[in-house]
This record gives sequence, C-alpha cells and structure tokens, in this order.
Amino acid sequence: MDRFSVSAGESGTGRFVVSVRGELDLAAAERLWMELEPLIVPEAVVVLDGTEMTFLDSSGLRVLLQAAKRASASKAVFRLVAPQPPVQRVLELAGTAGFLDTRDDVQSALAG
Amino acid sequence: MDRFSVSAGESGTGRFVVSVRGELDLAAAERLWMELEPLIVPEAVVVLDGTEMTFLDSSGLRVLLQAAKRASASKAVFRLVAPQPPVQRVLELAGTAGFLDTRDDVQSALAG
Amino acid sequence: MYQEIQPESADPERAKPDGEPVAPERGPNGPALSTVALTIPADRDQVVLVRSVAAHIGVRLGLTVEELTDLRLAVDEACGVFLLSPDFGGLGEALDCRFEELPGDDGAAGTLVVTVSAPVGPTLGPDEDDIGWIMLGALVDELTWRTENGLGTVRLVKLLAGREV
Amino acid sequence: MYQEIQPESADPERAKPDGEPVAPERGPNGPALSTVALTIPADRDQVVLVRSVAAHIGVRLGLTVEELTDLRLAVDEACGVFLLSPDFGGLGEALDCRFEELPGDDGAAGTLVVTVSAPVGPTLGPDEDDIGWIMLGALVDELTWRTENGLGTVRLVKLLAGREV
Ligand SMILES: Nc1ncnc2c1ncn2[C@@H]1O[C@H](COP(=O)(O)OP(=O)(O)O)[C@@H](O)[C@H]1O
Ligand SMILES: Nc1ncnc2c1ncn2[C@@H]1O[C@H](COP(=O)(O)OP(=O)(O)O)[C@@H](O)[C@H]1O
Repeated sequence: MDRFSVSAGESGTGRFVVSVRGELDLAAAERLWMELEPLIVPEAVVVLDGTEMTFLDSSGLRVLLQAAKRASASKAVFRLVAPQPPVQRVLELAGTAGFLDTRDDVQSALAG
Repeated sequence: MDRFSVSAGESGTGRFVVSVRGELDLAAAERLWMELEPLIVPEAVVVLDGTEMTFLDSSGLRVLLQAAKRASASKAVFRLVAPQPPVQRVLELAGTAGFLDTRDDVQSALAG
Repeated sequence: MYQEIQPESADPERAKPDGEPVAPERGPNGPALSTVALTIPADRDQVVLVRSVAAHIGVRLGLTVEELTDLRLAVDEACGVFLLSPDFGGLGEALDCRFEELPGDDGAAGTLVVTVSAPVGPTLGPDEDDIGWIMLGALVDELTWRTENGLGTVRLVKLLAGREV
Repeated sequence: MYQEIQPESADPERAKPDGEPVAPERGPNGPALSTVALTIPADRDQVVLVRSVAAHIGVRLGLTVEELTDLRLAVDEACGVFLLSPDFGGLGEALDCRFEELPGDDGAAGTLVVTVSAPVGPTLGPDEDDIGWIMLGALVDELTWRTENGLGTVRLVKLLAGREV
C-alpha cells in the first residue's frame, strides 16, 4: 500500500537492477539515493527499472541525474527504464536526453 | 473519465440490465433513479449490474431501496448484482438482506 | 450501531462562529501531530475530494483496506448530513473538513478526529433514524453532532489501535 | 519554458499577513465559480494530497490526461518551492493551497488559478535556474512568485480553453 517502494537485486556480477514502484517525488527521492549510491562503483552496471514508476518530479529527477554523474565519474554505467507517460513528460520537459541513458526495457538496459 | 456512469439495455422482452460504473454517491443517486424509474413497470425484470460499482453511500442505497419498493408495488422484479467490497459493506451495515434481492452475477439475476 | 448527540455546551473551544481557524485540538499528550484542512463548496460533486483526502490520510496512518473503506464512507456520510438536508444553505456555502491526528496517552492508541462543519440554521441536524446517520455511527468509534453560533459540526473519532502514529 | 516573477507590489489584495481567509479572486465576469482550499503540514509526505486534489479538480473541469499529468506535476513543484528550500521553517509550518475556478470574459476561456502559500523569511524564493522552477514555468500558462508581509505565494494559472466551466 506504500506509495513508493524501491528494491535492489544483482543480475550477474556487478550488474544491479534497482526497481522503483509508485511515485518518485520529493518524499521518496532521498530513499532512492541511499539505495543507488552504494551500487555505483567502478565497472558496475546499474539499471533503474522504473517500469512501474508512475510519477517523477524535479526532486526525483535530481537523484537520477546525480546517479548518472556519479556513474560517469566512477567509470560505471547508469541506465534508466521509465516508460510511464508522466515520467516521460518530465524527462522531455527537463531535456535530459543527453544526460540520462534511457532504454526501452530492463533486458536491453542490462545488455551492452 | 467520469466518476459515475449508468447505461441501460434490454435483454429480452421486459428484461432490462442497468449497468452502473464507478461511485454511486450523493452526486450520482438522482441520475440513477431517473434511469431506473421508467423501467420498473408491471411484469418487468430490472437488474442493476453493479459489477463495476466501486462505492455506495446512503444516498445511493436509498435509490436501490426505492427501486425495490416500486418493483414490489408494481409486480415487477428488481435485482442487484454488486460484488465490490465497499458496496457489500454498505448492504451489510444497513441490513438490507430482506429488502434487496441480490444475486452473484447478471446471468443468474436475469434467470428465474 | 450507536449514536451519541452531545449537548451544545460540550467542548466550546472547538467551533468558532466567524470561520476563523479553529485551534488544533489537544490530545492527552499534546497538540495534534498533523492537521489537514480541506474546504469545498457545498456541492455534491465535490465530496469526492473529501473521500480521497480521507483515504490518503488513512493510507499514511497504515489503516487496513477495510478501515479505509469505512473511513471513505464515514466522511461521505458526514458531508451528506449537510448536503442532503433541505434546510441547508446550498451552493453559496462551504464545507470545512478537518483531519487531525492526535497522540494517545503513553502507549495508548492515537486517534484520527475528523470534523465537517458548515453554517446551519436552527433546524438543521442529523435525523437519528436516517440510515446514513445510523451507518455513520457504526463506522466510527465516536460520533457527535453539535451546533454552536450558527455553525454545525459532525465530529468522528477513529481509534488508531496498535499503530505507530 | 519561461518564467515570470512579478514585483511584490502586484495584486496586494491577495496575500494577507495573518493567515485569515483570502477573499475569493474575481475574474472579469465575477467571483470564483468554485474555490477549494487545502492546508497540509509542511511535510513532504503530504504533498500527495495536493496532487490528488488537483487531479480530482482537473477531472471535474474536463482536463485531458496530458493536462492532468501536467497539473499534478505543477502543484507538486509549487509545494517543492517551499519544502525543498533549506531556508523554510520546516515541520511546524503549513502549506495553504487554493484552487479557484474563474470565469472568462463572455465566451472566452475560464481559468484555474492555483496558489500555494506559506510563511517565509526574506531569503526564501524560487531559484530561477532550478530545474523544478523552470519545468513549472513550462507546465502552466502563467507563473508568479510573490512575498508579502512574510507570506510567500506561488501562483499558477491554467487556461481552460474550449471547455465549459
Ligand atoms: N478500498 C481501498 N483499498 C485500497 N486502497 C485504497 C482504497 N481506497 C483508497 N485507497 C488508497 O487511498 C488512496 C486514495 O484513494 P481514493 O480515495 O480512491 O482516491 P482517488 O479517488 O483520489 O484515487 C489511493 O492511494 C488508494 O491506493
Ligand atoms: N494521469 C492520469 N490519467 C488519468 N486519470 C488520472 C490521471 N491522474 C489522475 N487521474 C484521475 O484523477 C483522480 C485522482 O487521481 P490521483 O491524483 O491519482 O489521485 P489518487 O492518488 O487519489 O488516486 C482519479 O480519479 C484519476 O482517475
């Protein structure tokens, strides 16, 4: 019944899938960062699976951008799967195409 | 996108199914009565299909009870299909078992 | 099912005649932990807002699905006391809804107190035989109606047993 | 994307220092058709209430799914102006949200005006370079920030083109 949940799993050595469900808003953003940060280490591939992420605001977006920045500084990879229209809308408004590596599904985000 | 909708159809001569979707609350009760009333004529079988009715309050209940009363005065039949827990809860609280003829599905409400 | 109508003299601090903000209620352990106030036009189409806010607050308080169902119905019926009355002022008026989370005594359950208020004439009040009012009594742990200085208030109390408030 | 910060002198009637109810705004054709007010504790966990009320009002006004999505995001970002600021008073404060439906000139589109207000110190205000504020400007037809007598207000206007209000 929680409006937001996050869980992480390893999918092969150094490949992590962090699943977010519900609304990634200003109440949830910090919790996501605490989950993401320890995973973004050199050579890691971290995929944020937002298939069921229904809302994103600028607080949530800031965490995603921070993760991408940390990844590029750490020679890690951070990828996002976020198909829901309210989330797509924010990525489009903020013009994050060049900063966030977005994939259609978790499968392809983990590959390559 | 409307919170409430009601539509009526004939399913064999003198057998009507009135389908209610959404919340039958104080804002919607009158509209339902206007739909139901003309159908409750002698010998008619009127089934209220509330399979997708997600909420009922005392205003909505009053319309259902009024329909049942009108039916029994008119030698018509009024039956209710209303499986959703919030609606069941109201029927139980109000103790309407003796006043409302409730069936498990539209099929069996139209039969017999 | 029960009901309880308090005399008008009870708790005179709560209702203020001139619509100024009511001071947060105090529980045995101090002031409200959280107060949400919602004012809607006296319009049946807007009661959905009250149900929705109630449900969201209930979710935050960890209510079960059955309790959420009951809380949504209870606040709906509380609004109905005004909006269904032929004596009610109508669309020019507003309904003022307050949701207050109060702490319990040490260790005891906290409470959620919901009030719905609006200006009323001397004749307006719940009908004790009305099915809506009777259901409302069965849905909550405490139910009162009060009028004071032209303001009518339905007040519901829901015990939050066994939950962290 | 655009933004627009009005001088503090604009529309002095709107913000009242002492938290007393603000008079309903008048459109070209008269007073607000409908005003909903929601006050929440200054708590990030409660912003969901503002989004939900905004969405319900949007549904009633016949907004499209895309417009509902934008309205939910806009009110969320408006709350964020306060709740994300290190200078904001914190949990003791409340956010006051108003949703006013105003009629247009004859035949013209009405508007939905949303304001979010809270007591603020002199340093608190939106950062024009902040991604949240920039998005907010792109989401609505008009966006202003104003402080007056210690009360800060974000004001959004959404045109209700081609709808019956
Ligand atoms: N019967 C219920 N069972 C489960 N969750 C509910 C129920 N009623 C409400 N909720 C929860 O409460 C919140 C508000 O729900 P609801 O009152 O249906 O509002 P809305 O009409 O705004 O969707 C939602 O997060 C929903 O998950
Ligand atoms: N993106 C959307 N698409 C369609 N309907 C929406 C959307 N957002 C909100 N709504 C509608 O607005 C109302 C409130 O929705 P929401 O903000 O999700 O509230 P809640 O969290 O209370 O369920 C619901 O009736 C829902 O149908």
